[in-house]
This record gives sequence, C-alpha cells and structure tokens, in this order.
Amino acid sequence: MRYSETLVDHFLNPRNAGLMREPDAVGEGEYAGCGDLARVFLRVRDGRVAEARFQAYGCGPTIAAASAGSELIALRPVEDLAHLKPEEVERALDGLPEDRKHAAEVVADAVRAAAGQWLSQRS
Amino acid sequence: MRYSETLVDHFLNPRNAGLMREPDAVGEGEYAGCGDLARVFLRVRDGRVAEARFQAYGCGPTIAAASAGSELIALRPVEDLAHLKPEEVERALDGLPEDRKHAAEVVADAVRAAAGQWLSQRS
Amino acid sequence: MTRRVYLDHNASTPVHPEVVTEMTPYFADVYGNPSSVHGFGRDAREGVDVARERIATFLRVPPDQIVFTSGGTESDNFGVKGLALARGRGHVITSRIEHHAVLRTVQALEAQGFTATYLPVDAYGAVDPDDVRKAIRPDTVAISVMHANSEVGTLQPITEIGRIAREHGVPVHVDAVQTFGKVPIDVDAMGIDLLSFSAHKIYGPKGVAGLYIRKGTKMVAIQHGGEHERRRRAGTENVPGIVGFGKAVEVRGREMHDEARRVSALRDRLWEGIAARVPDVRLNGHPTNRLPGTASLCYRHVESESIVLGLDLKGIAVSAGSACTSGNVEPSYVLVAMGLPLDWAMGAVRSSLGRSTTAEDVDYVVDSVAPLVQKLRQALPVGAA
Amino acid sequence: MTRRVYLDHNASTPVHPEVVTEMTPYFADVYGNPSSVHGFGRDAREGVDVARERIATFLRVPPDQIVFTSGGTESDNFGVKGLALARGRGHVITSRIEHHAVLRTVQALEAQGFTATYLPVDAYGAVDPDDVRKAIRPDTVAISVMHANSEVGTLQPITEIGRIAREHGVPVHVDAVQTFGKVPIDVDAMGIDLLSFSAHKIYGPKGVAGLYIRKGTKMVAIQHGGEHERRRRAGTENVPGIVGFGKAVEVRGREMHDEARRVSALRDRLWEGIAARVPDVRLNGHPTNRLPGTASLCYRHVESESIVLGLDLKGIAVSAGSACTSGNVEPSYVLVAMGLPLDWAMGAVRSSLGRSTTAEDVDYVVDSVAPLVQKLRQALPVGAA
Ligand SMILES: Cc1ncc(COP(=O)(O)O)c(C=O)c1O
Ligand SMILES: Cc1ncc(COP(=O)(O)O)c(C=O)c1O
Repeated sequence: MRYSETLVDHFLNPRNAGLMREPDAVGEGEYAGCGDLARVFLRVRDGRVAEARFQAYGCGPTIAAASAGSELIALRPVEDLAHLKPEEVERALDGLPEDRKHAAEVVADAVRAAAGQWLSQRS
Repeated sequence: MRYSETLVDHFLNPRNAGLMREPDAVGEGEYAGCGDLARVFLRVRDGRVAEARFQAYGCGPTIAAASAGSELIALRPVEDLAHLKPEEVERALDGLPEDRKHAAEVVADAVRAAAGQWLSQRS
Repeated sequence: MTRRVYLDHNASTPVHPEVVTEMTPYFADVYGNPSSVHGFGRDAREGVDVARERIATFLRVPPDQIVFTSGGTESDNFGVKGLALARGRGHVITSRIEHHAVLRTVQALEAQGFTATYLPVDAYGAVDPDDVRKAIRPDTVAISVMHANSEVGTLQPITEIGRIAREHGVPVHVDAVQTFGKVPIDVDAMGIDLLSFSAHKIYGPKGVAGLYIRKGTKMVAIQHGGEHERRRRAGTENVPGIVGFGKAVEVRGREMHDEARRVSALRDRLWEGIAARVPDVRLNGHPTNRLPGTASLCYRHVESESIVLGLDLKGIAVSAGSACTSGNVEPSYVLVAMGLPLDWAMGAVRSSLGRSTTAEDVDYVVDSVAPLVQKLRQALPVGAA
Repeated sequence: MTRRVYLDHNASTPVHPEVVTEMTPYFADVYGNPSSVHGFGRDAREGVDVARERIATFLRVPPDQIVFTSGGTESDNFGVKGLALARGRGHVITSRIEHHAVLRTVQALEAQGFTATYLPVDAYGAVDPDDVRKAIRPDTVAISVMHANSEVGTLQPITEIGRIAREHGVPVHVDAVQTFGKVPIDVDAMGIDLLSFSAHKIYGPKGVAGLYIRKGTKMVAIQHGGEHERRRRAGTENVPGIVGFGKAVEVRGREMHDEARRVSALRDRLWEGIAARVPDVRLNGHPTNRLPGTASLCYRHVESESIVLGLDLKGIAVSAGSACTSGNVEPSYVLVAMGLPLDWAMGAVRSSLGRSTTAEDVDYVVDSVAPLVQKLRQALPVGAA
C-alpha cells in the first residue's frame, strides 16, 4: 500500500464531511493541473475555530487530507491558520507519496483562504 | 532428429570411404554455394561397376550421400550411371531435408562425371 | 479484508494452471536455444513449433504467417511501423481510441514525415466505416483500427473497414489484444492483413504475443539481428513463454464460448445491481456489440481514483478511467472521444470480468460500491467539476 | 546414447532451480499488471522493483538507470538506435565482430542515412583502441563495441575505448550479453554509457534482458506506447521473467567467481585433451584475456557441421562456427575477420562450458571428438577446401 494507515482511515471515515449552513467563513483550494478541489467552512468563536467542515472532490488522498485538515484546525486561532503550511496537513496524514503532495496543498490553500476571509471581514 | 536413420548410419559408418589407386574413372561434384565436394572412383569390369570408392567434404548429409551413392552404383552398368538422378541418391538415404538436397546432387554429379569419363575414354 | 476480488482482467489475467504445467519444463529441462541444430536445440524448437501450430489452428491461418513478439505493444509497433516503413513515406489512418501502442507509434511515424488521420468515434465508441472510406488518399499506406478498446469494449466494424481497405488496396492492421481468445476472429472474412494478439490477456504468460502477417503483405522487420522467425523478428525466442501462449490459446478454444456467455451474464448482474442502488451512474459503450466481460461505468461527480482506492481497501481490483499522474488530470481520452461530458468522464471505473469471476464476487462488489459512492458524494463540493 | 552433455552455454543455459522457484508464483498467484494501482498490481510492481534493485546492486548503479527489455537483441537495437536516432544523423563506430543484433542495427541505420565504420580486429579477435581514436569524427554519434564475442570469447579493451570516447564526448554502448554475470563489469571505471545484458545466458529465463542507461545520456525510446519503464520502453512488463532475471543475477553474485575458476580449468582440460589426440587443430581467441568457459577450436579440412552432427549423435551439444544454410556457405564472419584461412575457418566448433559441466563430461567429449574427426578426415578429398 502506498498510503499510510492514517490516510486510509481518513479516506474511509472522513471526519466533518459535508456542507455547513451559515458559516462564518468559507475558503477554497483548487489544483489547476488536476481538477482537485477542497472547500472548508469555519464557525469561529473568540477568534478560534469552533467547528470546521469540508467538501472535497478528487482522488483518495485529497479527501483524506480535507478530513485530516478539518481535525487539525479545530480550536486553533484563525490568525495562525492564515499561514497554514501544506507540510502540516501532510504530517497529519503520516505522509503523502511524491505525486500526491498536491492533496495537502489544496487543503492548506482552502484553510488559508477561509482564515483570510474571516480576518478581512473582521477588520 | 531431422535426418533419417539410414542417413545417420551412413554418416557414422561411411561405406567405401577413401582413395582408390589407379581407378578406371574419377568424377567430381561440387556445390558452388556451399563448398561441398564429392569425388567418386570407379573400377569397371565388363561395363559394370566392380568397385566404387568416394571422398567427400561437407556437412553430414554430403558424407552420408557419398557413402550411400557408392553402394547404390555397385554392379550397375556404367552407361546407366551417366544419367543418375539425385532423387535416386536421396531415396537411398530415405530422404533429405529441403535445405540439404544439394548433398544428393553433389554425389550424383560426381557419379555422372566418373561414368562420363569412362565412356568417353572407351569410345 | 480477507476477500479478494479481481475485476481487472483487461489489464492482465492469472495464468491458467494447465498453461503453467505446460511451460514449466521449458525452464530447467528443455533449455536449448531453438536456433541450435543439436538435440537440445531441436527439443526447444519443437516446443515453439507446436505452439505456433496451435495458434495457427485457432486462428485458421498457416503457421508460417505467425510471428512471435514480446508483447502486444511490440506487435502493434511492428504491425504499424512494419507496413509504413516498408513503403517509406505516406499517410496512415487510425482511430482516436486506439491503445497508446498504436497511437504513439503513429505519432512517431508523423515525426518521421508520415501524415496521419485519427478517425473520430460515435457515442458508443465505434468508428464509422464511411469515415475510413473518406480518409483514404492515394498515398495511404496503412489502416490500423483496433478490434475492441480495453476500456469500453465496443467491437469495431472491422469487416466493413476491411472491405473498404481492400477496394483501395490498402493493408489493414487490427489490434486484437483485447478480443483474441474472447470473441471469434476470422482474418479472411474480416479482411485483416495484420493482427496483433497477446498472451497475458487470455490466461497466458506476460512477455509474449504474436503478429499474424498475411502472406504477401509488404512488411519490414523493426527488430534487427539474427535470422529468427523467418527473418521477420530477430532475437532468441522466449521458448517457455511461447509454449505457454500456445497452450493458453488451445485452452481458449475449449473455454471461450461458454465463458463468454457466463461472463456476459455476470457483467449484466453487476451493472443492474449498481444501477439499482447508485443514482447518477451510466454504462459506457455499445449495449450488445461488445466484449462480454467489460463494464465501463461512470459515476457522476465522483473521481475515478477515489473509487478505485475505496474498492482496493475492500480487496477489490478495478481500474480507473481517469488517472491523476503527477498532478495532471487525465480523463480517459477514449471517453472524451465518445463525447462524454467531463463531469461524467472523470468518474469512470472499469470492471473486467474473467473465468474465475463468480456471482458472489459481483454481489460483493455491488455491496461495496453503493455505500462508497454515497460517502464520496457526501464530501463533494456542490456543483464541482 | 543415454549420456547427454551440454556444451553450448553461450547459446542458452538451463534456468537455475532457485530462479524457477522465485518466478513460479508470478504466473498464477501474483498476476496483476504492475501499472495497476490496486493491490494485485502493487504486488506485481514489488516483484519488478526487487529485481531491478538486485540487478542494480550487482552492477553498482542506481536502479532507475536500468530498463528491462525482451532480450539481448532488443537491448542492442535499443542502445544503438536510441543513441543514433536521438541525434538524428551522423556517424556510428562499431566492430566487424559484433553480434548481428548490433551489426544489422547499424546497417539499418546506414539505410536511413547514417554512416558507419566497422573496425577490424587482430588475430586474437581484439579491437585496437587506437583504431577507435582514428575512426572518431566530429559527427560521430555513437560507439558500440561488445565486451566479448560469443564465439571466440576474447575480451575487448573497453576501458581504453571508453576513455577515448569520453575525451571526444561520444557515448559508448557495450553489448555485454556474453560477459554480464560471468566476468566483472564496472560501468564507471570502464566508461560505459549503455550496457546490454541478458538473462538466458546466465541461468535466467529467455525473453528478458536489460539495458543500463547512464543518467543524462541522450536517448530516445524505440518501442512506443504506454508509460512503462519511466517512458523509456513501452509495454506491460514481463513480470515473472523480470523476477527470475533478478534472482539469476543475485545467484551470479554468489556463484560467478568460483565458477569462473572451475570452468576455466575444465576448458583447459578440454583443449589439452583434444590437442593431444587430434592433429591439425587450433584454439582461437586470446589465450588468457577471455571468457572463462569458451573454447573455439578449428579442425583443419573438416567441416564444422559434420562434427556437430557427429557429436550430436553421441548426445553432445556444441555449436558450429560455420553454417551451411540453404546451400550458402557461411564460414564464421568473426573468424574471417580474425584472418583465419578458410580451410581452418570452415572447421570451427565452439564448446561453451557452464555451471553443471563436469570433468567426466569433458573427457567424454574428448573421447568422442578424436575418432570422429579421424573418420571424417578419411572421407576427405585430398587437398580439398
Ligand atoms: C488494445 C490493446 N492493445 C495493446 C495493448 C498493449 O499490450 P502490452 O501492454 O501487453 O504490451 C493493450 C494492453 O492493455 C491493449 O488493451
Ligand atoms: C554478444 C551477444 N549479443 C546479443 C545476443 C542476442 O541475444 P538474444 O538472441 O537472446 O536476443 C547474443 C546471443 O547470442 C550475444 O551473444
């Protein structure tokens, strides 16, 4: 198997999948080459992520990355998330094969976009 | 095995191989493409072959054909041998593969040459 | 995850037990080089001869018109380049849905100065013979159209194409790698001059295939060296592989017809089972005029590879119609040529059934697909793709 | 005729029992297509990866610089055409004693507009590196010189040739089909850019070989299709063959050195035994700088094929240096290039010894050769040939 157990678990049992009604912020990441797409919804309380949900379209790792990403950001300050690195998402999956690194990038992009939206609305 | 048992026997135990001293006639056959060479010596009594010997250079079938040919012509009228056909030599070997038919031709050529020599000396 | 179900027979097949038995002695016992004239060589040669004879009998052609190669790809390269290069220059006709072994070969010929026409296909994936007729030019040197595509399995109208080609005196190469040994082929009735066919798609070993070359067809060799295969393909023969190939074909003669019926019914069961439980799914290719065991399904708004991964985790082997390689989207060019919209084409999954496939296998797959697709769709951005 | 002695290891070899054991599961059990992403495919892929790793370890090169092919002939075609066609046009240097897989490939390139120099060899069959230097021109695009010829076994001065080639920036292809796994090869020290090597000459299966391609060497693929072997050689991998090849090479790592010593001594025993009992016989090739198990003998005034036939009837397999094919004389072009007179060259017989050859085998051969040659010479026209 070329994927970690953690990745497979997120793929088979995605956490926080689906739409969020009236979110405080939404962000999208898209991988141009591949058509992969992730969307992250945030509910924010006291500057921190109170709830996150995602939707993803793409190969297995992208779905797993979105799931792992939604757990990763729970309760973290939105300010921090504006700089979320793909490597952090990849670590949460216990690694990605070389040709699937974009899965982490798409999700990190989406999180940063959502965080950016929330920060700009607030200011 | 692509050769008949008869051919193999002639090859392993060639009959009448070797030089003849003071023969009544000698004939040679050569296969240009291949370098194969057969030489037939005849001793003639009352117009018939009293003794035949051969020398041959070439692949196995050529040696076998010379041996079979030397048996084939024993006691036959020299006049007949002036028209000896390769097919007769081939039959005496119980057949030859397509790409070795020249073995019979070389030997038939040698026999016809020797017969021709004897006939022309006599006339 | 103890259960394992292999529904990828169009990619490769398990070697038939009788084939393994037949080829095994040719490794350590009958190991001579068939070009050698001694007994060890003659024994090996006989193995090759018997195999050629078996395949010739199956195809109803003379044995000396069969050349052994190293695989379907080599046969395709040989067939297409062999025809084109023997004529030096000119125009080649092929279709948009050929295997890469033909497509990239035609492209390589284009790079050398040949010109090419890539024929379109209809919604079922079939070439229109009339398009072949229209494409033929005075300088057309070869036509190469496959018998059936590995992905959707629609059978091409080869007989009609062969007739048109003959009228114009153009030789026809047919890539039958996916059909040989699965559906009947009559090279004379179908007007085929060259036919590529392979072992590992029909329970024979990998690394061996064949090219039928009709007597009198002007061809050049593309692999140079010794005088093997009547000077048409140099290189010491893969004796065990060829022996296994011959046996595999002989077995096909016995098993092909019943299996086609059985596998065809199982394929219907698969499609009907999935269609009943999964919304927004379609079956690609011609409904009847097709390979018996191939089911190409498209799941709208789901991505092929995620389904393949999900099923793989259940021990099920199917293949993705679209592939994401190093960050480049590749929806199947075959489905695109058939006019499928991208939101369908991206979710293409091929199941290909074979001689060991059972009804229980099929039901297990149906039971696995339905919840998987549902779950994947839940994670889906609204209106994506 | 119960005894059978195989002295034709340069033609092909019996597959090593450990190799058969290693490859057998890859027919009916691990049958996936290595390109498939599911578990069946990954298991097959792993077999291929392990084999590549083993061969890379043996050759001390990175695994991704090894491409699997279908045989030595394909490797040679690929190596020479791959270099030449990547450069479009130019001059190729090779030797007169190459295998036909190289010679006819160079001829095919000449027919496409390339030019070629065929280097002579000395009386031992060795190329003079100085001739290589002199042959190099500004438009030289490739040098292809074999490591050792299958018939006489003389090792070529590859290191010197490699050094000269490098000075001039010309890539070097080496056909090592007869030496790989028999004598040490160091592609870096020897300045080799491409190396052809094969399985069935070293107790691996027929139908699989390799080409080492030094990183950065400008090459084109010659077999077009799917994206296998990092796009350098299209076609489904011959998985069992590759697995067997890897094992064969691993075994060579263990057995090669002791065997070379043992086989070399047996070859001396053969030559000395025959020389003591048969007049007018000579040993061809370099006395020391050669393949360990190869003995090319010439029997003056006897024809090769009649010796091969005579020994075959005693169960002994050797090979003829000259062959009479459909009525055309063919003295070995290798011996002719070495300057052997025709009356010697026509009587060339090669014995090639291997891992199962025993002293009893050798003695049996000596005992069979002596009376046979005597008998054949008796039937000989005086002063013939
Ligand atoms: C129609 C067709 N042609 C050619 C090939 C190439 O066969 P191989 O990869 O075995 O060389 C395939 C294999 O998938 C195929 O389906
Ligand atoms: C030096 C050399 N090169 C290439 C080859 C060709 O190998 P194959 O016939 O296995 O393709 C041989 C085989 O005899 C050889 O000896």
